[in-house]
Amino acid sequence: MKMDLIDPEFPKTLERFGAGSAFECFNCGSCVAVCPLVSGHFPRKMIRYAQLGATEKILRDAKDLWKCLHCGLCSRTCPRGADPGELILSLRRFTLDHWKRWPNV
Amino acid sequence: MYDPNNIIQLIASNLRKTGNPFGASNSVINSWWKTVPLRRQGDAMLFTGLMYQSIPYIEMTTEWLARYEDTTLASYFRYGKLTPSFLVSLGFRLLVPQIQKRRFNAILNSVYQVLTNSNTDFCYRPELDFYSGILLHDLGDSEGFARHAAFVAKTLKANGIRKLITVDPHTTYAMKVLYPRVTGESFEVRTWFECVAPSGKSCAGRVTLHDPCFYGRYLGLSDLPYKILDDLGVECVRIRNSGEFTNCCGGPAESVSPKLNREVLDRRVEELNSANAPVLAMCPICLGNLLRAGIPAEDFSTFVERYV
Amino acid sequence: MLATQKAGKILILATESCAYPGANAVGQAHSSYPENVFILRTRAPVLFPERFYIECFEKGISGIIIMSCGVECPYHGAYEVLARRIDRVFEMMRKRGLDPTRLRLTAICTVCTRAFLKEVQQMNEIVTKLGPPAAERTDTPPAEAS
Amino acid sequence: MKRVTKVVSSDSRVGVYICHCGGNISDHVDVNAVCEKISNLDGVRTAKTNSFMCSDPGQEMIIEDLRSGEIDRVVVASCAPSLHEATFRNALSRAGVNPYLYEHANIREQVSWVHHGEAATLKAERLIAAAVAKARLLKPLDPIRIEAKRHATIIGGGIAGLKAAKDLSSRGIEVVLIEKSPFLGGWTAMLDTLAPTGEKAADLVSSLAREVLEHPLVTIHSCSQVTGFEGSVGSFRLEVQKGPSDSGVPPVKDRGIFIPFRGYLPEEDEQPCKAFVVETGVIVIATGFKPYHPKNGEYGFAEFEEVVTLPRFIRMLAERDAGEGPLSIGGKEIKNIAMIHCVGSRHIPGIHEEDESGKLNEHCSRNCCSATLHAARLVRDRFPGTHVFEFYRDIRTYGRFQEDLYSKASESNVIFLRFEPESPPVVSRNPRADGSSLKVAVNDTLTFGERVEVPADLVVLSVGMQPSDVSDLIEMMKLPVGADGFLQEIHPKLRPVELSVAGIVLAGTCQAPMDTGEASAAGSAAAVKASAILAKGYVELDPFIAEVDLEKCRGNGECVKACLRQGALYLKDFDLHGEKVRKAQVDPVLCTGCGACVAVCPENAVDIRGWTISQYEAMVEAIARES
Amino acid sequence: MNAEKSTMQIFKFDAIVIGGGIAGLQSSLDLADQGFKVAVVERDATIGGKMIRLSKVFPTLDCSSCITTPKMAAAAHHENITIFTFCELESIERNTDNHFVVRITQKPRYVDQDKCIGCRKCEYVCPIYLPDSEQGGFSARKAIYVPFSNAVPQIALRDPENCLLCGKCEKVCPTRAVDFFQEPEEFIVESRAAILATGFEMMPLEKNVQYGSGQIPDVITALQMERLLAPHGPYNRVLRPSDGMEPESVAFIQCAGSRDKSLGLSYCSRVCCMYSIKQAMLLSGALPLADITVYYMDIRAYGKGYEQFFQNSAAMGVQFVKGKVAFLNGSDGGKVKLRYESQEKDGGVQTAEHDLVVLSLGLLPGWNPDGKCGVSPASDGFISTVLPKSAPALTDMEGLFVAGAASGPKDIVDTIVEAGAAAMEASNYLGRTGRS
Repeated sequence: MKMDLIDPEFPKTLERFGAGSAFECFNCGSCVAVCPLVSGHFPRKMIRYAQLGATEKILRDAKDLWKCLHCGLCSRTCPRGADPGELILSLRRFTLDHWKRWPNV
Repeated sequence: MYDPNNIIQLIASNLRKTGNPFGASNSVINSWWKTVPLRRQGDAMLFTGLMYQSIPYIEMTTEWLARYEDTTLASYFRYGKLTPSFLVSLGFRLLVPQIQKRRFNAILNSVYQVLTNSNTDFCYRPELDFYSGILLHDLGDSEGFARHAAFVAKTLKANGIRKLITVDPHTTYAMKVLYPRVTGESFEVRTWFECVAPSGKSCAGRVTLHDPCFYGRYLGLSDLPYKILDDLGVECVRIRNSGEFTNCCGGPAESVSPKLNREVLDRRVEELNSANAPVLAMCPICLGNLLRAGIPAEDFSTFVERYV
Repeated sequence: MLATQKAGKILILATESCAYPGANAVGQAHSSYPENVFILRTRAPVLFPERFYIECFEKGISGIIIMSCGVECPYHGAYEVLARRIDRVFEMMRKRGLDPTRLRLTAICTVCTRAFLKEVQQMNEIVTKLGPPAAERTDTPPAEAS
Repeated sequence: MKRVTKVVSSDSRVGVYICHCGGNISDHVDVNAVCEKISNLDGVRTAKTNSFMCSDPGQEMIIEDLRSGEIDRVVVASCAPSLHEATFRNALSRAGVNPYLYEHANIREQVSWVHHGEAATLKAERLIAAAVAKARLLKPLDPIRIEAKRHATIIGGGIAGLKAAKDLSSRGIEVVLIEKSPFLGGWTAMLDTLAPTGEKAADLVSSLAREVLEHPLVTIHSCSQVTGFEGSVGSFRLEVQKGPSDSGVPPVKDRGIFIPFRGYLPEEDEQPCKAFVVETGVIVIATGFKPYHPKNGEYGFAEFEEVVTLPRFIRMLAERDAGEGPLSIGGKEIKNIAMIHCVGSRHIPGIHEEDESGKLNEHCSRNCCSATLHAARLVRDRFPGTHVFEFYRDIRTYGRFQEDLYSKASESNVIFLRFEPESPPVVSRNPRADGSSLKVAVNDTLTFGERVEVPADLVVLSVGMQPSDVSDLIEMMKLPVGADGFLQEIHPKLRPVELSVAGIVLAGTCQAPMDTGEASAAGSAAAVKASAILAKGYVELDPFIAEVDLEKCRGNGECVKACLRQGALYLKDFDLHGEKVRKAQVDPVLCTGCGACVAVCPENAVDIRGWTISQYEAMVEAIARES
Repeated sequence: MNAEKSTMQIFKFDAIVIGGGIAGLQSSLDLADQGFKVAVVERDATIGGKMIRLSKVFPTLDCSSCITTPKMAAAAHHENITIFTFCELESIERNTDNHFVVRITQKPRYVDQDKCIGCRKCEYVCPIYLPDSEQGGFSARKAIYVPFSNAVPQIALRDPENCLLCGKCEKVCPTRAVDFFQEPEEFIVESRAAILATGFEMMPLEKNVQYGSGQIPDVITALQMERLLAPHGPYNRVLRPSDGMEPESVAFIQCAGSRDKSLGLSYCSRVCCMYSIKQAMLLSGALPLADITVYYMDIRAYGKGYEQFFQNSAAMGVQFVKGKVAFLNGSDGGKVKLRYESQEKDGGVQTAEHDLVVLSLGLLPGWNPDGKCGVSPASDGFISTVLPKSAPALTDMEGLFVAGAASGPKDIVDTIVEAGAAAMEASNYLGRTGRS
């Protein structure tokens, strides 16, 4: 991932969409393993890209965000209390906002 | 999977037009109360949020969506809002089987009966029973949700409604947690089973509960149903993933990917089957989903009604 | 027990910090072992010169097990010195026609009850098979051993 | 209760007391028959039985027989010696008899609980006979008593040394503290605030140093070094050379002040050079550590001026005025900081490169994770516009409230990237002129192994801890050193502050990496050991040590070569019967009584007191004899 | 020891040490060696704490029992130390002389401690068999028993819950020590200084729902694994408890209750990484063919010699997988299934199967001062220390010091150092306030 794809200011951007405590994640992978979707690195993949501010990657895989069942199991079992489920919702809002602004991208 | 953007736009536009995400008017969808003696006066208002009523319609849609998912036709879905022929109320009325509608309406009748039998001071005013907007929140359309919620909250408050009795976990979560945050208006929200009075009756049934995620985790309400069953003398086979750690049935995925929904559902069905006992559900989405998987699930309220 | 009566005496040199309490733990468990086993407490078996072992056999002891603390020995370096010394004792035993299996160096901890019993059992089989050491000796002891 | 007494002509009069143990022994061993037989042995004056020898009447019986002079040594045959050997030795003392004229026969755990029938009786008899055989050869022994000067010397004035000085002086012990540099406080003084408590290092050092300095029993010698050493526990003699100052910076005239990032000044910086001698009872080594110095080019160190070590960065941060403006270097704003963990720690042979001396730092330096997180957090708090990226292998916030530090760093959006030792981060110039001057690239295992590049205006290397160079002390005092280069304690689990050299204890990071709190604890733990040695004014040691029979010894030196404890045995010239002879001599302080010397003496001139070869031979004979 | 008297007895000491584990023993020895009179109060029927129950210790692989027993014996035989076992601490208060008044209940052993000679005749005749918690519940003990072979003191105790009162033990006892009518007895220890060495407890397996709440066969705790590995363990070798098979693949799950806010325990338990690596090493010796995997978040091998120990274990073939195990499940094939995220490039959700799974459960405070003592616990529940950087043994109660895991999880060596430090602080406090 090239330097210009990383944006340490992203947490600030995401604040508008209610990111909560997601940046506390220490990447243990618990959320991936409990997620009923059983789907690759989801949802940690999204959390990780959010931590790095790799928005391009988030938007590339944005459709995955809507697979989330919002069941809350990841948030309930997250050892860091990072509430990954809430981050997914925030990223949905962020993505919708992006689509609204740049409908053709 | 379907493009979430299209689905959100469709739902938002339906909500704007009809006040619910299904494109049929509330009065078409909400007809269960016509078979009960209506109580318009009472301390708390029964607020169904139109969820149970909508399930037959959602089932219909899902079936349709499942047929076209991952086909070239799926991309045409983005024009859904422009070709609403199958989504207008007339279409629905014709397409949705009466038997389905009756089944879900009966659940609300049961809740009504349980509340009455438990001497709950409540009323029902169909014209004030709105869809909560929860789906918009879940899908990420926070503005759409806020707009709708503001309307619902304002209307309820304007009509003097302060206390709500809810029947499903999603509406409960919306009214109890999201509304105060988004609209600034707070309601005193209870679920119907928080109103159940001990009947003193005892039966010797054996069931298992499929706890909805929202009761288990978001609202911390999952101990109560077990207690009610225990009071009734019903043996409840507790499966591994239950209560706070319940597993999702996959229901919420039905609008974007019926396929994914099916995968998750099948795993949950296996877990529920391990209990070897009749399954009780407590959420219209779960119930619809489980029924579709061929599990003869019953709603918790109709079960309780028999004994309370 | 006829077999054990025939078997010669076995001497165990047990370190006071590990093996001796280990032998007592066997007692506490009431696990039986042959009565021809005699345990002497030592601080560190590095104390004994080569000739001590040979003389034990001369006195009629049929087998010796040195039960040390092994590398956990509280005296730094003592175990390594002991191990080298025992090699020399084996050499001397061979020269005298004594079966070297009559002598064994092992490590037993305070709770190694099973290992203790196994060692004793094995040595008992050896001395039962070999008989008394006197019968085995073929040549006269060299002068330096006296 | 059976008693058999007879008149014997032997010079030793053994009393044998056989315990029934309320049936525990007597159910399996025919105690009376054994008593009868034992009473017939040479040297046995009396043999008695009792249902509980350890009971008061049982002990009284022994005391009575000793007091009447009927017997002069005792064998008790009962349970395991670990349970009652001390009880019976005590009984001898109470009877006014040397407690070492006692031998124990274990006929419960090693006879009645494991054997049955006649065989048990026969074995009990043999074991008691062996005990009698040894008892006849016992000699009275006295514990070794060494006078100890109530005086402690502490080498090193860092936190551990100061803490030990404070503790020992509070116990009323005279203390001399010797510090190489002009300052007290060691590396703690080089810190700003401490993780995770956030307290000021300067406050901690100052208050501790002041307390020590003001204590009337403490003398501090800064700019001083130990140049000579002799003696042993209780009476060491140290030669000390004072001055000149080695601080390499202009001398400071004031005293009793704390100078940031240098330390607390106990006396005027410039002191006249002098040499003097300290006589002391115990020595506390608190010589500390030194930070790892990165190699040229290691993560761009010395190659790019924007690459600094963590101690340097901590100072930069502290010296930066609070308040206005962003953090900057060379006039340029620091927007991004990359911090790299495990620099000079956790080296893996085959992966990391050895230094000139062929050494790798395979150890974990224990503090760097918390220190790095603490610094990162400070940056984020004070300069919200500066972003921090941490490159780590494992985050080791093991200590109390340290995990919170990690948690809070994440919370304040410090970005963590994890690397495997085989592919460490690469620091290079950023070719793009518009951004940060450096970039750090890594295969980030948290991002599924993707190559991630991070901009950096400053790279901070979290350097590890290495033992400081105390080769002179190691040489002089024969201090043991571990494979990691740190001083080696006696037992890494249970005796972490003691050295195999009696009277010398370890405090703080000369033993292993520690944080300030841990070094304080180690300083106190070392002090408590020193205090125990000095509490009575003398040290009492076990009497079981080697003893040379000067009549037999021919001074061939075999024992000295075999001795496992350097200095415990040595050759000394004696005047024997008017003749000058060389003979072996035992240092009772150093001898551990292992017996390695005993086995090699061709003259049988060395023995361990209380455990002699002839005693063993007598026991073996008694065992081998048919009853 | 306390004799039976009608009035409450008062014993006076310079210092009292609460807890007879390795921390308490070291503190009391360090005080006693300086000439202070010390009382040690232990809740359990034996001193030795958790350490005497371990198999071997890291990173030296010394036999734990062999290095603990000498400390226990040294304390038990020390002329300045008095040990009270099987005693419950009721309260620690200050009287007007500023002395600590410690109320203690001697719990009934139903065996007279002054008479019992530890011969275990009672134990051998007792007809009741119960799971022996000292052996992880894997083997049996009796309803009257000496806790284990190197317990100090070697005195029997009767388990009134399970005893049938058949009277066999009473008849066989050679010293008539069995006393069915023994009552709890309160006594008082007065001292000028006190040290809390109350240690830790393991988080109960039942608390971890995602790991099966203790219901999945062959999911065991690390302390149970210690017993399986001990030379005097229940089976003599490492077998899995469900069916006595030799496990071919064993998993260690790190942070099974530590660093986990969802379980209400956000701190690191500090010892689990190392004991798991140690157990893995011992296992690879006991079962050379078995696959051994450690699932971890961060390997915290921070102590002296620990990192090298960790690297050695990896070189010996122990597999280390970074990832927190999210879920455990039993399976029909007798395997334990677990789910984790493999963080590698083509990783993602993985399911692995193991014959035996060992959980590194979190460490919890061993004692809660609430209502018993004015000392404050910190947010983590362990005793709060007021000067953690310069005097880690100091609590917020003057004259009361803390050592070992009572002030947070700690390994043995750090405990020993702190125990020495607590003894030093207590000595200085005693010096300042004058000897009693």
